Amino acid sequence: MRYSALKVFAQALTGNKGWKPVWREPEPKAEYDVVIVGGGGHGLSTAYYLAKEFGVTNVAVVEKGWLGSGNIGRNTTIIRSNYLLPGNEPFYELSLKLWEGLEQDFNYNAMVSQRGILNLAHNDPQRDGYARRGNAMLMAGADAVLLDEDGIREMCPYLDFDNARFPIRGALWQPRGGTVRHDAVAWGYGRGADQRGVDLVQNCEVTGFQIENGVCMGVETAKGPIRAKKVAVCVAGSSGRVMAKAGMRLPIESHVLQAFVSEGLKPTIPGVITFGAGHFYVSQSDKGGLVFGGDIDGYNTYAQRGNLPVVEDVCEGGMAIMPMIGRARLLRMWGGVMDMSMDGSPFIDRTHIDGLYFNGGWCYGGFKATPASGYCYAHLLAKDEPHPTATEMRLDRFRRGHMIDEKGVGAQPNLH
Amino acid sequence: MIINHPLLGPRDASEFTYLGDASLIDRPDWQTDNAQELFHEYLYLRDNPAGEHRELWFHEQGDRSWLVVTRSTLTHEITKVELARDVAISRRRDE
Amino acid sequence: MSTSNRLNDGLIDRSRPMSFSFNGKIMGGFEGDTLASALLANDVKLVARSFKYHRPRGVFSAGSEEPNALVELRTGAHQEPNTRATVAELFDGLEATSQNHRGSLKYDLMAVNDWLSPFLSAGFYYKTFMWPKAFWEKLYEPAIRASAGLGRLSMEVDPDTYDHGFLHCDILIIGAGPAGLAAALTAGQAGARVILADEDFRPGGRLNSETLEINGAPGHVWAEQALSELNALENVRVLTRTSVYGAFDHGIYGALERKTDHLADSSGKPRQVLWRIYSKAGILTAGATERSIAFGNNDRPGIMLSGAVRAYANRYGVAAGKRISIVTNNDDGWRTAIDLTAKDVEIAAVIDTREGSPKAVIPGASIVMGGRIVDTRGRHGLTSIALSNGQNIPTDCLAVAGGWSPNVHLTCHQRGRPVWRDDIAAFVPGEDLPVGMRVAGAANGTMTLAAALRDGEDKAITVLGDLGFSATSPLDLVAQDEPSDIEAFWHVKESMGRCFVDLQNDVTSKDVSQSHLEGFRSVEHLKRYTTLGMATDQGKTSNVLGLALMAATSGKSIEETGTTVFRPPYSPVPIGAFAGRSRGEDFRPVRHTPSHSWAKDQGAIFVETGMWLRAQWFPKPGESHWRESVDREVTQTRNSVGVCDVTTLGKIDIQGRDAADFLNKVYANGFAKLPVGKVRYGLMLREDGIVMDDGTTARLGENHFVMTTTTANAVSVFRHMEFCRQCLWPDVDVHLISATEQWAQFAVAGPKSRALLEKIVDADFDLSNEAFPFMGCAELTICGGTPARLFRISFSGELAYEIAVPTRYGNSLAEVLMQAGKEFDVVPYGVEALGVMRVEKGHAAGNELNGQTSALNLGMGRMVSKKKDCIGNTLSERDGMNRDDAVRLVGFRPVDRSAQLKAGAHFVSRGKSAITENDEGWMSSVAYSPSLGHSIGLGFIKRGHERMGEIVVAADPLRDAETDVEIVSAHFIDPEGERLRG
Amino acid sequence: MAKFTLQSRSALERYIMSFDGVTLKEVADFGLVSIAAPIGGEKKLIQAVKKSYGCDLPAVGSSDVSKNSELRMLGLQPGQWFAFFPHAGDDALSSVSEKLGMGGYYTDQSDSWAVLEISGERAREALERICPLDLHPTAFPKGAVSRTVMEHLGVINLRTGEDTFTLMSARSSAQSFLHAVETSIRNVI
Ligand SMILES: Cc1cc2nc3c(=O)[nH]c(=O)nc-3n(C[C@H](O)[C@H](O)[C@H](O)COP(=O)(O)OP(=O)(O)OC[C@H]3O[C@@H](n4cnc5c(N)ncnc54)[C@H](O)[C@@H]3O)c2cc1C
Ligand SMILES: NC(=O)c1ccc[n+]([C@@H]2O[C@H](COP(=O)([O-])OP(=O)(O)OC[C@H]3O[C@@H](n4cnc5c(N)ncnc54)[C@H](O)[C@@H]3O)[C@@H](O)[C@H]2O)c1
Ligand SMILES: Cc1cc2nc3c(=O)[nH]c(=O)nc-3n(C[C@H](O)[C@H](O)[C@H](O)COP(=O)(O)O)c2cc1C
Ligand SMILES: [Zn+2]
Repeated sequence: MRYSALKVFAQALTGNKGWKPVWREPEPKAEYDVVIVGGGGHGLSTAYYLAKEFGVTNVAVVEKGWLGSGNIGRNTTIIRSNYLLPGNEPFYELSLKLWEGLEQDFNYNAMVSQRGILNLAHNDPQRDGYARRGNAMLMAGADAVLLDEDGIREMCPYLDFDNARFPIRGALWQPRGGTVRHDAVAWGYGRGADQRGVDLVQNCEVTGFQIENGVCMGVETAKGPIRAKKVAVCVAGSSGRVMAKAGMRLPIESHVLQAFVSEGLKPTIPGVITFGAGHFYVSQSDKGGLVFGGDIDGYNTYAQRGNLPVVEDVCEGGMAIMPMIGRARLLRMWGGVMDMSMDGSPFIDRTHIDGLYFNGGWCYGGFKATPASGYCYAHLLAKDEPHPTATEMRLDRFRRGHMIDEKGVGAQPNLH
Repeated sequence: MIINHPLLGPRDASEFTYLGDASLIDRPDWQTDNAQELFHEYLYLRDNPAGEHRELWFHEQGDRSWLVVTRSTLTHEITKVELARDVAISRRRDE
Repeated sequence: MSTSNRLNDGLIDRSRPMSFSFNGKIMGGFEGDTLASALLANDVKLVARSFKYHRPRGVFSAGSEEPNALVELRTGAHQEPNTRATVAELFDGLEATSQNHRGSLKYDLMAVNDWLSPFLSAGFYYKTFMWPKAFWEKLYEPAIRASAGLGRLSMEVDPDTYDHGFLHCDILIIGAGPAGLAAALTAGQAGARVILADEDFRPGGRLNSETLEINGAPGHVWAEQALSELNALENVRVLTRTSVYGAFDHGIYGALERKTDHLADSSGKPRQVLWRIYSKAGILTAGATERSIAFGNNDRPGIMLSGAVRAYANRYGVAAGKRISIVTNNDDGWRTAIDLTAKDVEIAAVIDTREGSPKAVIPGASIVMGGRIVDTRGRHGLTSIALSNGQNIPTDCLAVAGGWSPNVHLTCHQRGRPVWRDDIAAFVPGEDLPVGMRVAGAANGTMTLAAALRDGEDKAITVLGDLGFSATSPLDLVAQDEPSDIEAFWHVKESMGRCFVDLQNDVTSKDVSQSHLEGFRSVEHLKRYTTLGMATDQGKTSNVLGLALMAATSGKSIEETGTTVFRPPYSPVPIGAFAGRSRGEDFRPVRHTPSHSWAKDQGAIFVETGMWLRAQWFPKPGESHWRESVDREVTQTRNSVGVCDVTTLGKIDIQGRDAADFLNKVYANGFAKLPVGKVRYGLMLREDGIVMDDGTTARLGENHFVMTTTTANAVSVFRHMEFCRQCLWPDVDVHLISATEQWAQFAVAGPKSRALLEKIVDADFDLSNEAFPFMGCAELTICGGTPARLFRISFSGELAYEIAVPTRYGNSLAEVLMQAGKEFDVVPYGVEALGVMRVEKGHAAGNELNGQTSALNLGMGRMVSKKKDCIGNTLSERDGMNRDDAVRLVGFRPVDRSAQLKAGAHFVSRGKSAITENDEGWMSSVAYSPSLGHSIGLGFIKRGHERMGEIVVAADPLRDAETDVEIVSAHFIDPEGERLRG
Repeated sequence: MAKFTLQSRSALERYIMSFDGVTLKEVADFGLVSIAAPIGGEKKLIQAVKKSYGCDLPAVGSSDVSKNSELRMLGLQPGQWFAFFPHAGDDALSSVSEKLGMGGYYTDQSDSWAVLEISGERAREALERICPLDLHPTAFPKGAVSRTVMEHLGVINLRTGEDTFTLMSARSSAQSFLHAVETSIRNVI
C-alpha cells in the first residue's frame, strides 16, 4: 500500500478501517540466501537495500523481540556527518546523503529534520580541534561552519554566556545535521523490505550458529534452525553475546547509555546543541519533549538501564549551558546497550568463518549510520567486497595497528 | 551502585573509576615469540559476557585501591569484591 | 468570592483563607487545598486543552497521576509549565494560567484539530507530508513543531536553587498510607533506622480521602496519631512532599523533596532537595491508582475518577458537581455514592456495568445495573450522559470507577515485570523485584483497609527479621475490609463518539484497533505508534485500559499482552533538581594556582585549563590587544627573564626500592640509570603504543623520584601508575602520592634567570653551570631557610629553571621574584606566552599529544626502547604504526611571511585540490613568533621529516583560506640548544 | 645574601564563621605527612610508630591518636597513613621522618590540603547535603576517617567528636570547598 495525503484522506472518510499491515507476520522458511540476525535499524536497512539495490530478496530478518526494540527504538535520534578521520567521514557523509532522500525512497515520513547541530567549544585547543574537523568535513563534501561567540549568541541567545564556569568560545555547526523520528526509520525500512519479499520474523531469537568445517551454514533460532548461504549479524549491543556463540571474541564491550526526555514543551530549541565542557546534548522531539543525553555509565552491562551519577551529571551539563531548563521536568529516563568498540569506530566485515558476516561496534553513534550501514553491509553481502566508503571498518584493524580513534583515548571503550 | 569494599564497607560506585575486564591484570610476556599477537588479544579482545563479569574498579575518591569486582552484567548484582593486588599476586603464584 | 461547591468538614483549614488567580480571575480557597480542589470549589470545570485535538478538559484525578489539569504555575522566570493542579498546593497569591491553546481557553482556535480528527488518526504523519519534498522543511515541519508541546518555558534563567542530599537507612518505606504507616510503626518501634516518604503534603494516603475507621476513629485521625508517634522516634525520619522517583541498583532510591513549592517565595532556600537514599531494604506501600473506562466522549470536563470525586468531598470539602453520577465496574464506585449522599450531595445515577442487585440504597438516584454509557454531552463541561438503554441523564459530574491498578512502578525499575491477577483485575508486582524490596498494601494488590494494615505490619516484620531486628509488639489495629469486588469492564463497544483511552495524548479506542490493523501489535509498538502512555502522566490512569483493548482486539489474554516498560521517574522531576548546585559558576570547582591572588593584583587575564584558572597574559596599561601583551612577555623573557606559575603540572612523588625499575617500565625511554640529582624527559605510552603523556622526572634520591605530568593528564597518569603498581607488578616496592598541591612551582626562564635566582637561593648553593648544569635538580633552601626544589629544565628553550616552594609560600615567591628581578627587567608571563615559546622551540603539547599520535609521529620513535619491557613498546611495533607514509611532526612557516597560519588547516600538495583523498596532515598549533617576526606552526604531515623545504598548501576551507607554507624544522629557535645549556 | 623572605599563607585565611547550631572554621598550622611502609617493612614501621608516638598504624578507614594526643594517625589506603598534627613551621616532614627513621617513605602533605572543621549539633544535618558517607555513629564512629567526593571535590572526612568533623580537600580548590560546605550549612539553617 502506497502512502499519500490522498490515501490518508480517503481512509479518514471510511473510518480508517482499510489500512493494511505494514508487514506480514511470516513463519521462517527452512532456507534463505541471506539471514540477517537483528531487526534493528541496521538489520532492516540492510534487508531493504539488499532487496532494492542489489536484487537479493530471498532474505529473512530474524529479531528476538519486536522490530525496533533495540537501540533504534531508544536513541536520541541525532544525525550528522561531523567526523574527523578519513576512515569515518566519507561513510557518514554518504549516510547523511541517504537520509536526505530517504522518505521519498521508502515512501514513509520519518521526519528527517535538518535543523543543524551545534558543537560548543570552550577553549582554544577545542576550537582548534573543531577547525581541523570542520576542514576534514568540507574536504569530504560535507558542510561545516565555524562560529564565534556572536554567531552562537544570535542562534541561541538563551545559552549561558555570562555566568558560565566554562565560557562558550565558539562552535562547530553543521547545518545539515539534525534529528529523525527514530521508530519510523525502523518501520519504514521494515515495510520497504517486506514489500520486496523479505521475511521479517519477530520474537525469534538466534541461539546459535551452524558452523560446519569452518563454514557458517545457518542459524539456530527459537523457531527452529534456518539454513542460509550467508548469515549477517547486526545485533548492536548484543554483539558480544551473539558472536560468542560462534566462538568469537570481539574488540567490543557492552555498555549502557542513558537518555532522557522532558515533559512536552512548546518550541524551545532548534536543532541539536552539544556542550563541550561536560556531557550533555539536547534536541527537541516533534512531540515537544527535550530529548537529551550525555556520557555512558561506564561499566559493562547488558541491562537496558543505568544509574543516578550519570543522570545527575547530564542534568548538570544541561543547567550549565542552558539554565532556563531548570523548571522543565524530566519525564522518563531509559537506557540502551551499546556495542562500544576499542577505538570508538564500527565494523562492517567478514569474519574468519566463511559465510558469517559482522556489523557492529557502533557505540552511541550508529543511528545516523543506519542508511549507510545498511547500504554498505548489503554491498558487502551481495558483492563480497567492501563498499568504498567502508574499507577501513575491518575487524583486524587492531592487529594491524590501523585504529580509527576519533577521540584519541585508546583501547578503553568506556572513554569513547 | 554500591561496591562493598573489602576494607571500607559499602561505598557509592561514584567514588570509583571503572577500567574493564579483570583480565587486564594478565599482561603478556613481552619476550615470547608471538608477543604482538598476545598483546593484541590482551588489549583488544573481550569475553564481554552476559552474566558474571570480573572487572577492575579504582577507588579513586577513596583508598586508591584497585579492586576486582565480580558483578553480573545482566542484573548488576555484585557477588565478590577483592583487592586487585591480592588477585594479581595470587595469579603470579599460580603461574 | 464564590466557593459555591464547598461542603462542610474536610481536612482544610477554614481559618486560613487564601486567594489565587486562574487565567487572571481571582478566586478563594483555604490552606490545605490544592489548586484543583480550589478550582472545583469555585465551580471551574474547564481548565485545560488536550494535546492533539485540543479537546476541553477538566480535573480528572486528585493526585500525581493527573492527565488533564496541567497549568502554567507562577509567572515570569518562575513560570513552571505542565504543573498538575491536583498536587499544586494552594498558597496565597498563587497565579496559574491554562496552556496549549491559541486564543482563549474557552475558544481555542486549535480545536479545529478535533473536527479534523479522522485525518489525524494514529500514525497519520508517517504517511503524508512527503510531497513536494521541499515543503517539508519550509511548511510541514514548522507547522508540526509549532503545534507540539504543552506548556511554555519562560526561557529565563531558573531563579530558584536546588540541593542534593544523602540519606542512609535500614528500611525505606515508600508511601505513608495505612500500609506504610503500619510498616513504619512496626519497623520504627523495633529500633531500625527508618525513612518514611510520601509524595503528599499530608501523610495518610487514602485515609485522608475515605471515611474508613481505624481503632474506632476516622482513618485520618489515626494517621495523625501514627505520625506523631513516628516523629517522636529518633530512629525514624518522615519525609512528606517527597516522591520516591526511582529504584536504582543495590538499594539506592532517588527521592525529590519539595521544600518551598507550597510557599509563595522560597526565601533564598533551595526549592527542592534531591535525595539519594541508601537503604538495606525497602517496603513499597505506594497504594493504587484508579483507572478509567472507555465510552463515548468520556473525556469532558466534569468526568472524573470516582476515588477523586470522593477525595474532593471527604478531604477537601468540595463537591465536584451539583448533580453527580457514578459509573462503576466494582464495589468501590458505590462508596462514592454513599459518601456523597452522606454529605447531602445530589446523586443523579449510579450505573454499574455488572448485572445483579444494587450494592447500596442511594436515595433519589437512578440505579442502572448492567448499564452502559454510550455518549456524553456538554462542550465545556458535562451536562448529560446517554445510556445504551436510551436513558438520558442530566448530570454535571460523572465519577468513573474502572478499578484500581496497584502502583507497581518502582517494582519494575530494574526490569521486573508485573503479573496479572484476574480476581482484582489488575497487575500486581511480580517475583523479580529490586533486591531488598518488598511490597505491601494496595501496591501489592491488597486492596482493602484491614488487610492493607496487616500486610504493612507483616512485611515490616519480615524485613526486620532479614536485617536482624525483632519486632516489639503487634500493632493490634482494628479496621474493616471494605467491599471491593470487581468484574473487569473496559470498553462500551456500542459507544457513539470517540472513547478516549489516553486523555492527554488523545489516544482513542479506535487508534488502538487501527494500530492492530496496521501490524503494530506488540504493546510496545502500540505505545510508539499511537503515543499511548507517553504523556506527562505516563499513562497511569490509561495504560491498563489500552492494553486490555489491545488484548481484546488481538484475542490474547491481558497477561500475554503484558505491559510496557516502567521507567523512572515515578513522577516527573525538574531538571534543575537533578543538577542541584552544579550550575553557573558552581558547575565545577575552581582550582587556583598558588600565585593567583598576586596575579589578580597584576591585572592578569585568566583562562580555564581543565579545572584550573591560569593567568593567560598580564596586560600593561596602553596595551589594547592581547597580542601586544603576549609578544612583550615573550620578547622580554627571551631577552632578560620571565616568570610563570607552572604549578598546574601534575607532580607525583615516587618512593621505594623498586622505583627506578618501575619508572623504567612505565616510561618508554630508559630511567633505570638516571643519576641522583638529575632530571630526564620521559615519554609515556599507552599499551597500544600511542603517546599518553610526557614530562620530566627528577631523581632526588636513590629510591626517590618526582615525576611531572601534563596538567590535563595528572589524574589519569596517577591512576595508570597505580594500576601498574597494584595490578601488573604487585610485588614491587613502589609508593605513589600526589604532590601537585604541595609545591608552588615557577618557571624562571631567560638569559638572566640564573642571575635572578642567585639573589634568592641561600648562600651555600652553587648555581653555576658547572655545579648545576642543564637537567640538574636539587633540594635546597631559599630566602633564608625556606625549603625549595630547583630543576634546571626548559620548556621555552632559554636558560631556565623551575623552582618549587611549599604552596603556602607560593604567592609570596611570585612577589619576591618580581622584586628581585626588577633590576633584570623581569616579566611575568602567562600561558599564552608559554605556548608561543614552546611552539618556537618545537615542543609538543596537548594539541600534539592528542591521544592519536605515536612516538614515531612525534619524531621520538627512537626513544622507545626495544631492549626492555615497557608499557606500549610491543604494540607500537605493529605495521600500521610504522608505515613509511606516517605523519611526522614538523614546523611550518608561511611563504608569504605576513600570512597568518591557522591551527586546524589541512595540508595538501601544491596543485592538488582540498579533498579527502589528497589530505596529507594537519596544522596542530600555531603562534605568532615575536622572535622571528612572523607566524609559525607545528603540524603533522606525511613523511614530513623527509620533506624539509618543500612547499605545501595549508588548506582551510572552513575559513576560506589557502596558504602556501614551507616545511621546516620544528625547532624555530636555537635548534642546537645552546641557550638552555648556557 | 638573602635579603628576601617568604610569607606563609593559610589556604583559607583562617576563616571562621558561626551559624545557628554549626561552627565552621579553617584548621591552620598543622603538619600532615604521609607515611608508606616498604613492602615487608610494615612490622618495623609499626614498632617505630608505637615507640615514638605510642599509637598504632590504624586500619584503612580508622585513625589512632598518639599518647600525648597531639598527633593523629589516619589510615587512608593500604600501606599508607597520614600523620596529622599541630605544627607551625615548614619542617613537618623532618619532624616525622627523624622520629621514625629509615623504616618508611615520607612525603610532606602539609601544603596539599585545605582543612575545615565543622562542629555543632546541626553539623550532620548540613553534611547530609554534600557527604555521601553514612555518618550515623554506628557506621562512622569517632575516629573514623574516609576519603569521598563532595560536590565534585575529593574530601577526606575525619570524625573527631560526636558532632565534630575535620574535612580536608585539595588546597588549590579551597575556595570552592569552603563555598560548598558553607552553602550546605546555609541551606539547612
Ligand atoms: C540512549 C542512546 C542514544 C543514542 N543516540 C544516538 C544518536 O543520537 N545518534 C546516533 O547516531 N546514534 C545514537 N545511538 C546509537 C544507535 O542507536 C545505535 O548505534 C544503532 O541503533 C545500532 O544499530 P541497530 O539499530 O541495528 O541496533 P538495534 O536496534 O539495537 O538492533 C539490534 C537488534 O538485534 C536484536 N538481537 C539481539 N540479539 C539477537 C539474537 N540473538 N537474535 C535475534 N535478534 C537479536 C535486538 O533485539 C535488536 O532489535 C544511541 C544509542 C542509545 C542507546
Ligand atoms: N476497595 C478498593 O477497591 C480499594 C482500592 C484501592 C485502594 N483502597 C484503599 O487504599 C488504601 C490502601 O492503603 P495503602 O497504604 O496501600 O495505599 P494508600 O493509597 O493509602 O497510600 C499510598 C501512599 O503512597 C504515596 N505514594 C505513592 N507513590 C509514591 C512515591 N513514589 N513516593 C512517595 N510516596 C508515594 C501516596 O501519596 C499515598 O499517600 C486502603 O485504605 C484501601 O481501603 C481501596
Ligand atoms: C526521541 C525519543 C523521544 C521520546 N519521547 C518520549 C515521550 O515523549 N514520552 C515518553 O513517555 N517516552 C518518550 N521516549 C522514551 C520511550 O518511551 C522509551 O522509554 C524508550 O524508547 C526506551 O524504551 P523502553 O523504555 O521501553 O525500554 C522517547 C524516546 C526517544 C528515543
Ligand atoms: Zn552534584
